[in-house]
Amino acid sequence: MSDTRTPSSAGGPPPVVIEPLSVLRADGTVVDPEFVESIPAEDIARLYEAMLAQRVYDDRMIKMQRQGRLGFYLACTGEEACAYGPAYALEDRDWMFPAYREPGVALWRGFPLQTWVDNLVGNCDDPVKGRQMPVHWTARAQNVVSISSPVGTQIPQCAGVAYGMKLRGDGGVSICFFGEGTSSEGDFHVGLNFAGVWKAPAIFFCRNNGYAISTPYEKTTATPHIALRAHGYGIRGQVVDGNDLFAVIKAVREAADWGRLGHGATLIEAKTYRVAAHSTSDDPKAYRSREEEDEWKSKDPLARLRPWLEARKLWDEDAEQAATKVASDAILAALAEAEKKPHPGIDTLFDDVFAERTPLIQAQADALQAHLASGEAAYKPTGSH
Amino acid sequence: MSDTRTPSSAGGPPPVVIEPLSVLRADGTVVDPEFVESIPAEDIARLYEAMLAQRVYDDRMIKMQRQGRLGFYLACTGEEACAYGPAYALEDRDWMFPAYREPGVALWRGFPLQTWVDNLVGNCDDPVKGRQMPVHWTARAQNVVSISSPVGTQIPQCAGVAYGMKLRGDGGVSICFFGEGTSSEGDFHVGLNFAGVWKAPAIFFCRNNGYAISTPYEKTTATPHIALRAHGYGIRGQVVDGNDLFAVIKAVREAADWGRLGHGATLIEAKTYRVAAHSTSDDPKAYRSREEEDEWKSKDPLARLRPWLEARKLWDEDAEQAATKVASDAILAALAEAEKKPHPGIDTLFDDVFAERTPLIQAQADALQAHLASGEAAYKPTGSH
Amino acid sequence: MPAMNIIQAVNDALDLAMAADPNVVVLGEDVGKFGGVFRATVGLQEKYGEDRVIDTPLAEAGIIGTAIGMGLYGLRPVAEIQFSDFIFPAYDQIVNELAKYRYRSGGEYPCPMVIRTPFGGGIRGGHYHSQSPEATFAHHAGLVCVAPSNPYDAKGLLLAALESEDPVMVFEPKRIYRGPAHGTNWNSHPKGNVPEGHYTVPIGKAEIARPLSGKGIPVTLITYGAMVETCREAAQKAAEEGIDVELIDLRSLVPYDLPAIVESVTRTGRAVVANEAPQTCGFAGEIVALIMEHCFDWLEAPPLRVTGYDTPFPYTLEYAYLPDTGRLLTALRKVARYA
Amino acid sequence: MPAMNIIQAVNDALDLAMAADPNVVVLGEDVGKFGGVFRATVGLQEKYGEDRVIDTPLAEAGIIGTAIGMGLYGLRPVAEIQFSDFIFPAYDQIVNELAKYRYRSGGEYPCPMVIRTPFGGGIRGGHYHSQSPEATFAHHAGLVCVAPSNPYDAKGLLLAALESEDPVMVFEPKRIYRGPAHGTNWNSHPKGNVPEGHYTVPIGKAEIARPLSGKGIPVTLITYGAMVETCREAAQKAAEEGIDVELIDLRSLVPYDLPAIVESVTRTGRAVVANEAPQTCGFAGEIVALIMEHCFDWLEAPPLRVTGYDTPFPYTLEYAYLPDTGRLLTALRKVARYA
Ligand SMILES: Cc1ncc(C[n+]2csc(CCOP(=O)(O)OP(=O)(O)O)c2C)c(N)n1
Ligand SMILES: Cc1ncc(C[n+]2csc(CCOP(=O)(O)OP(=O)(O)O)c2C)c(N)n1
Ligand SMILES: [Mg+2]
Ligand SMILES: [Mg+2]
Repeated sequence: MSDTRTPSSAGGPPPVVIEPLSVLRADGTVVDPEFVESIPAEDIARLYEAMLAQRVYDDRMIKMQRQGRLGFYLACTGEEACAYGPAYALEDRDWMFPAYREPGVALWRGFPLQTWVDNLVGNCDDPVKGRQMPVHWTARAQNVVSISSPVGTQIPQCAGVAYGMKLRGDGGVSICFFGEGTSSEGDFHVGLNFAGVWKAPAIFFCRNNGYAISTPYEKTTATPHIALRAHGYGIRGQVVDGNDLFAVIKAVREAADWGRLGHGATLIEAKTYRVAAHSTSDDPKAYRSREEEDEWKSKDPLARLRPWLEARKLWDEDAEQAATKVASDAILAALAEAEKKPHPGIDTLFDDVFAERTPLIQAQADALQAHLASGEAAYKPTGSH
Repeated sequence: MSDTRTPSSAGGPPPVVIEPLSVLRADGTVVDPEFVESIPAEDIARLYEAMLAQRVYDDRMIKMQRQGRLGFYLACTGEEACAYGPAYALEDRDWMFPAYREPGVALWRGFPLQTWVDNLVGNCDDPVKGRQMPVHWTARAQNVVSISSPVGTQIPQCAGVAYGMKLRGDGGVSICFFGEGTSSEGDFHVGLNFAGVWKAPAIFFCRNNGYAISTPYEKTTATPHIALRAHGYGIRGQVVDGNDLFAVIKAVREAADWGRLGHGATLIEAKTYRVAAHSTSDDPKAYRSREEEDEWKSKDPLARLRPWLEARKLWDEDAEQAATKVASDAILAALAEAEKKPHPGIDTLFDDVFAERTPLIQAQADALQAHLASGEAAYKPTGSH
Repeated sequence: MPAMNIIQAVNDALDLAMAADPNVVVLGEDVGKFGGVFRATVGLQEKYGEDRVIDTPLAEAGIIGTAIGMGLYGLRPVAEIQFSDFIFPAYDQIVNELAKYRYRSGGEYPCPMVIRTPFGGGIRGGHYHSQSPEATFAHHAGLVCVAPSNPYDAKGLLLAALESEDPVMVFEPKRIYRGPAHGTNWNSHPKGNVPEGHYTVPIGKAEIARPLSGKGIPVTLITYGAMVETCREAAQKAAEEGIDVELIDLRSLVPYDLPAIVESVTRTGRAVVANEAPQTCGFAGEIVALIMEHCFDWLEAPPLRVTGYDTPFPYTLEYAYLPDTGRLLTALRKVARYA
Repeated sequence: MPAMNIIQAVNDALDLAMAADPNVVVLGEDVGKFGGVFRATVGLQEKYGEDRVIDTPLAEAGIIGTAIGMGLYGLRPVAEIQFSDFIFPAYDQIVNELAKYRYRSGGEYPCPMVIRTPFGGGIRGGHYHSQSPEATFAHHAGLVCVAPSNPYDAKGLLLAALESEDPVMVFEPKRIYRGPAHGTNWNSHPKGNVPEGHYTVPIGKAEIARPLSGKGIPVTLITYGAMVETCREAAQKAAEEGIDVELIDLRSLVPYDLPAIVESVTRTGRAVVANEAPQTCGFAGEIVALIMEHCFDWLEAPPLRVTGYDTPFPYTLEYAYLPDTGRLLTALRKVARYA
């Protein structure tokens, strides 16, 4: 879109643009050289390497889950640009509410790989103390908020954080990631509407990857574009090619500028595809065709970026091999390390329900200790996975 | 809008029209003579008389509430066309989900005035057996569904009824009425989205009367038109002048045709104004200006229609006086009658929770009878209001 | 000390908190310009501005969902839900999100905030302006739940809630907002005297609202919220029949004051527990179960419940639905004369 | 009779009902083409078409809200909520609308329909794939709530629910969907033998899942859902210690089978009640309160509860959260040896 800096008041309601924002086309042509030049090519190389590593992590973790070494896993294969792009486009002070498919937003900001894997295993070093399923981590130091299973709940919460930023005038923006399936929940509606009324600096990033588990887009909604809903809230709307890293960065930058300048929220719809199964509990063969999957693999965000980097001598097959090995070794080492660590102490079960244990919770903690001491518990109190 | 009969599939997504549909302008000019001629003028006279009667009922009932003869009341003054128009436009087999501000939808279909007033008093002849507050009636014989206080809940329910009509192919449509404030609830979103996916013959009739109790439109949403939300669900959208009875009838007819022809749902936004206080518990002086109120009174739906009728010799001052007296006498007589009737039998408290009383409920009913027999109840078991 | 009713006490507490801490924001339907349908927030918007006293769109899930975001970010939101009957669209945000945030984030993302909502019947509100849903929140771990029964506690508990590190739900007894009984006001009532300025009532502590007189058969009567005044009335009548009632006002439901309950019931050996909500899985049942587990050997009679019926809340027959002094007396006699 | 697991039994019941009544429709997330994440609706869409087996958008309030509309109109919707942890966005539709429709319309608009949802822990699901929210629905008058513990009852109760004139919530014990215990299957289990064709299990009737042997101190152990099998195991161990357990499987929570509870407890004089949900305001507390009110004079010991802890449901330490045979035994001993 032209100039996001004109106050929305100036030209009536904010623009809603549905032809996909595109910078580096699938065929390799650059639509917006100016924007491409504005980003250090080395950064793109680093992003490519990080996305490649993510793909390797996902690949290995799925295998490990099949081997029974993880209880559950969920990959973002094919959607990497929708996590690494926004993470790069935003500032560290900006808050992020990921769904369960964007580990990249925290890893890019320096969330330690080991900590991430400790969460996958749920050991004593898991930041959430083994309380949630794998892929439901928390990264306070990175301003990434606790991941929740119930989908959509984070959307109004993101609007609330953005309101706080506006009230304090500290210049931050808050972004929430969710899938197109999630956009059917009532929380999507209330979150975007509140953000609209408040002109809160929020970014609602909808990853439209075509499926909600087995449910295809056409059974999720009859609107051709989720982004059209921006009309209903008086906020900015922008469709973007979600497999075009440059385009995703640009869309998020524009939305962040828009918010920081006081014009309010933006709904971004990133068109992409869930190349992976929904999770390790899912088998897509039951509901979609091989052809469809192959077609999208040809639009792969990594494959699209690589020729551009190679043309600039920033990447080549050796780099690819090396980076792949580094990532593979790193994740497997982290998993081995994580598996060595014991469970969280059983007493942690009773912490953090409240700031302090209530008498009832303390009594239950004491009873559990007595139960363990009695030796009659039908399980061992600790031990690694 | 041009021809609602073209299948939406033909021309991409269904049309969303935001310049208000208008037939008889505030200044008396007829925008769409063809449509006006298509409706028997006598019907318009009957509708005018019914709307006038409604206004008299509202006026008297508010006074009666002030005198303590009703526990609560809520008027639709200034919004009469938004109830009587749709009721006229639809067929008796069509289902209606009113909010609490459309008694006209049932009265027009023959819901007895006495029964309506019995509900306001909550006596033994109240169809809902004195279980809900005044204005929360039910009219099964008229296919008008039970009124609920929680706003918005009826919207997905209306979509469900419409789905049932489509599944059975019985040609019915289902309409739900709600205010613009209510359109902020999550149920609005899920109801319209489901209806969109299902192409269900539903009509979502949003009375945008400018306020949700004290909350003005601009604090409800940042979108200039609720109807724009139709874009987000792939359904038809239509703004209509809610004080123009002809226009409301036309908008609802078109939406009903659209649904009966299998094209799916329509979101109608009727622009009107809540001339009345929100309810007898409210005082608008606290939050809006006299000027604003006066400006809207000049757009009054009855005042607009009367010259048109008088020009056709279908109405005059005598008719106005007579109709007013008839309505006033009727409502006051109905109230006096209703007040003579006793409370619902105390035992009815325990009926209809389930099809049959559970043992627990029967035990509680027996205990209450014993309590009353003991003479220690802090109240008299029956007696009129 | 000035005499205040509960509405004024709540308003005073909010005023003090907003003056003391710029992070405190109030949000809800009609709370700003209008001052709330029960007028609890009157005057606050003029004083603290539209940015801190927010008239929200009509969406409870949005009110609580955005308040959670504000709380996570470091503000101190006080969300008003107009009637507790309308809190259910926000049920998921409250029980799945707010209640679990601190726990599921390993302590990294606590979310202290306050939810105020009027509960209970007695104002001729029918199904949807009368419900008492407190038990359905107390069941989900992570929510502090309090229910004041008078102006003094309303102010003190709200100020305590605003200082708590946990999410606190304040269930306000709307039937007695303006007076301890219909047609009376709080002037005469000792708890109607509300100190100016800051003070707190400790969360988790019950209070003996009426001590034993020493004359008659002792019975412990336990309740909270608007039922406290109904129970007080029943206690007075019971005294005439030689039943000596110790009335306990729980004030806090989560955490509840088990020592106070056990201390009293082990002394009296008899207990009646009352709440307005339906019997099945109501809070009174929880208290009876606790008495059972902790006072069994001291019991002279089975603790009885006096509750609303297991039906939706009615309109015309509301007077018959609400536990009245007569039903309380019947239960008190049963346990007092049990043999 | 064919051996079925609970998933197959549910699928069989739905198949029979859909074949018999064109008004029966199934709707929910991923129930159609995919057959449901637990495969309970596999094959139904092929057989009955996309119009009667509906893959809905991802919105629980929409699933229940539209199902209510279908029910009002005369269809027989069977809504699946993928996990009971995700039912809360529909809480308002269920407790304020569905539960009250018949009552608030004076009987003019009943809304018979069925809500199926898997509940309980034991599948390493953490906070949000393990909860047991049944008490928060049982508290609101107007909802029939059942919880089968085996394939036979799962089919019979679901068919009974489909014939009921009331809204029925079926809480399915997901931990034992495929076998009565981890690593076992239902073949060996007597209740794994599921008759072909139509039969019903009466709503409101409990069942003695394990009668007294006559040897040892008698104790009544009451539970429902997946806990039935854990309790059975505990009962076997208890027998070795001279504790003779009568195990009652409630099967229906609303309405509950009070006569069965009273008959057993007045015989044994001792009771333990178990549920997976947290203790505060859980269903076990309700049963204890009922025992108190109806069996006081027969009690040799205070009835005890064995429940989940009052914390969110954990992941790694799930095994320590779930009531296990050890905790049940401790409680059984306490009441058996009480003096
Ligand atoms: C409230 C709620 N309902 C159901 C689920 C179960 N569930 C988990 S992920 C998912 C699909 C989400 O699809 P989408 O939003 O498109 O995100 P994607 O998985 O495609 O990234 C569902 C139904 C849930 N987690 N929360
Ligand atoms: C879920 C819910 N929240 C709050 C309320 C209280 N309430 C009753 S009417 C109303 C305003 C509704 O405004 P609108 O939808 O515009 O309808 P109008 O009254 O203007 O016709 C509110 C907030 C309610 N009835 N239900
Ligand atoms: Mg998706
Ligand atoms: Mg309005």
